[in-house]
Amino acid sequence: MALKTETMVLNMGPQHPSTHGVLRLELEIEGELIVNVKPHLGYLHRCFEKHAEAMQYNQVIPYTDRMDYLASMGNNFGYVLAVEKLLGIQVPERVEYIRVIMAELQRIASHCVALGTNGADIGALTPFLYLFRDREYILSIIEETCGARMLYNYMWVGGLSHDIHPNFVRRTKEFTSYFKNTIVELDNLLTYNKIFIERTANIGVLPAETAINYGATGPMLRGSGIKFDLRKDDTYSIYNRFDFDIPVGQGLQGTVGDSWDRYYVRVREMEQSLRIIEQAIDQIPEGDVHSAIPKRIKPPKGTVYSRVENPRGELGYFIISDGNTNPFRVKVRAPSFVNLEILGELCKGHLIADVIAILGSIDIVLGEVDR
Amino acid sequence: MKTAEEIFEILKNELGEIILSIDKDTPTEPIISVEPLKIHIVSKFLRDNSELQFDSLMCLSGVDDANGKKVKDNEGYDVIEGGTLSVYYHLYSTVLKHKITLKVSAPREDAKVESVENVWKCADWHEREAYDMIGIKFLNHPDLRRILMPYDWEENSHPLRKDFKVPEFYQGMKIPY
Amino acid sequence: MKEYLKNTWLGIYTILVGMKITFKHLFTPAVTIQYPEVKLKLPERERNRLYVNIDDCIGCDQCARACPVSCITVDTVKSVPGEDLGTTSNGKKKALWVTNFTIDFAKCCYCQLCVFPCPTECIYMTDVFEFATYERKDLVYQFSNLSPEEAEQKKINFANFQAEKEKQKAAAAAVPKPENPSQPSTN
Amino acid sequence: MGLLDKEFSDGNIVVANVEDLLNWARLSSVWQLGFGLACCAIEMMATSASHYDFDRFGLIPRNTPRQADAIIISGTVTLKMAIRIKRLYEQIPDPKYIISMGSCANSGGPYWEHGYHVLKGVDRIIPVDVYVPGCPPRPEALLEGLLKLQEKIRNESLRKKL
Repeated sequence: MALKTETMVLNMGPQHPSTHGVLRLELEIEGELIVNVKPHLGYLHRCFEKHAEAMQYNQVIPYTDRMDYLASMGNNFGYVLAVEKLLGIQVPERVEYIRVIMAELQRIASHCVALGTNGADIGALTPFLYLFRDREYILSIIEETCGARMLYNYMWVGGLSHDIHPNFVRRTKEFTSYFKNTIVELDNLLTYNKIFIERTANIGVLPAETAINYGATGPMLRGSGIKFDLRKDDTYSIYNRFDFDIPVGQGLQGTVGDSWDRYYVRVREMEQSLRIIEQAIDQIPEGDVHSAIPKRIKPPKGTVYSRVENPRGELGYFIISDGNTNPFRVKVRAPSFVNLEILGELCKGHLIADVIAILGSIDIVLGEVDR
Repeated sequence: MKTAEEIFEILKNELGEIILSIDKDTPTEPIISVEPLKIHIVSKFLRDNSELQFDSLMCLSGVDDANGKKVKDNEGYDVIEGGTLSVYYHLYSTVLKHKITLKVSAPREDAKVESVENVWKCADWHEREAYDMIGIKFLNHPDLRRILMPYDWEENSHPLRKDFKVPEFYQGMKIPY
Repeated sequence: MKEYLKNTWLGIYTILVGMKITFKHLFTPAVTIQYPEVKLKLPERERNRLYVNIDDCIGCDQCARACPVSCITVDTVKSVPGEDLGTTSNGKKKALWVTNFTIDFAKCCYCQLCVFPCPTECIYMTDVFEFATYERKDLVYQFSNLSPEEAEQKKINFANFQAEKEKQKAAAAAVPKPENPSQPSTN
Repeated sequence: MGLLDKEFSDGNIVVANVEDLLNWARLSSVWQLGFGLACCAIEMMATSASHYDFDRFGLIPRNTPRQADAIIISGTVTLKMAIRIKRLYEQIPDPKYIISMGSCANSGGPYWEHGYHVLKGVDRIIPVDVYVPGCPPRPEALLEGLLKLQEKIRNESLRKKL
């Protein structure tokens, strides 16, 4: 037992089937146990912040799409809210409702990928296929309205690029009633699958204290049992009008804050998103979505920090304006960037195979980590 | 729940000289300026004081203020001399639900700011990023390396500075279009 | 031991539950689109390859300025009096020869920002997405209907016209005027 | 396949060029190196998932370059990643094919102007066979690019790669 052996360094990524993009991990292992994890980022550093300084305010929006490319609507939402705050614009009711519905649809689509790949990494490929099928459904609804499948450039400062398609309301309603079935299926197929539970329960436990100190947000923080959701706690847009719950990890299959809890929170969050959509879809008021779009965006000097609840957590935009048509500085507080920082802490003492399960449950998008 | 003015009063009473001023003119939140080499004392106070309880650091951003003089260097490129680099700290209390923005400014040529990594763990990567992008050195940071740019990127070349010049080649690959 | 057996049983049971679901899906219609044979009908707002109706283009350069990527290049030459360029379909008078209107689809990010500012609605997104090529230069599309020679000719025409105007101006300036004797025209 | 229908008219003997046969075998099993870079990788995943299913064309993702025939460069190639891509490319046994998917891989895309850390087109480090435009390309567009690649392989000769 007292035999001390040298630790070994194992490289994982950037080309690796289950690193969710181009992340490189340097694993220091002792036998099968992880001693230390050193993430190396920057393999997808696309200079967003530099671009934002060279663009006009409305031209930045297509670039925000490309950060968290699984939740482009959320990214647009955060950015336009920040600029609107700086400009002091009030957007029409109709725009607010459509934005919320779009953001929630996108949240479901994003969680579909997150859950699907989390399962697929561990070895359950079937849910991946089913969830991608349903994601296509959402994408086709959104595509009908704004013309693109993934990177929408849909929300503009003060409004939207297009009004919703005439079919939108009907198809969204169809989708919400259809998707409930999928969640039940997913629960049976993966959530309560014994093998999946064995792989994720009690793995990568994140205590609440650590989570807050590390700045974790989103399902990561809620998985640790803290009821914190910006939609409720620091409410923005019109989220205070809707009735929804914040699912938190309860440790149903293991300890509170393990990988399974984070997975579980995402599943339950999809249900809550459906609830929001169902409430909002019937209330969309009539109106013009272009009426509040300013001709020329030239905010006064000042700074703004605005944050929204993206599928991955708190997405913050810190914008400094020097009174020009271009932003002086845009800093993005990306949720994945902060959440990924905890990986080293979570993996310590686990087996190599668990790194994948933990990484899948953190649900990072490298476009956002590296920007 | 406290407003920024109240927080500023508490800080001023408790810590005195370290807290420089409060800027209320911004359209959104007021910004409290702090001495750069004492920021860790302020942060520890903000986190541990029972009236404030700022337990989470939302965002830490390095900014090139570009308020110095523009001069031509010997190759004819514009470089900025003098002025300051700043770091903004956006804090939030998950218990009391109030926010505050802190700001520190350090001279551009030798920007040194005390690290707050031992107060909020998440500052670790944010500070590395600020070092990488802007070139602010964080004193007492455990592992101040580049984070997004390659480790062998040119010394003293920090992309988000306003006078950053894109190098022609990196490891034999042409960078400009 | 009991725990072990229980776990094994649970493992088998939950897999069977999953199997039941996948079995049920055997009888649902397949969602796969048999792509080259069957093509999905795309919605009318589809954002794919840009198209420029050059007959309607007045060469105002608005799209190029709106483009965040700068993938649109518009070069124009002023027409000389006497040349009739016609009007656009919504009645705007054209005054510029568009000698070069290129869009580099290898750079385009399909964001549609160029479509909205166009005063004559001549640039729009179509649903054509199948234009993969073997060469990158084939992705640079030229929309101007002037051939390079014609464009060159227009440039020369305009230069000639300009020179003519200069000459006239110079001639006018050369005529001595009592109030303002020597003011050479600089443009 | 076009190749076989003609030759079956009389008798059970298939006569074919070695070239055609080889090309046919190659084009019907283009195994790709499964790795994603950025946004386009999600569309690539969507192409491999239920709705588009590129397995129909013999495109199977392999996780190691040594078993692969093709790479789909799906996304922005940064300078840091370019070195790895070059290394992966060199590990693929010949013949190898590259599909450059999306604007970023084609020419740096939206990042060509100010992207100090973006390689402006993957063809600066490795030879590209097919450029698929789009940002990101629709799954159908990727499939079309794949069909174009198959077309290219079909016309290949043993002596030199077209």
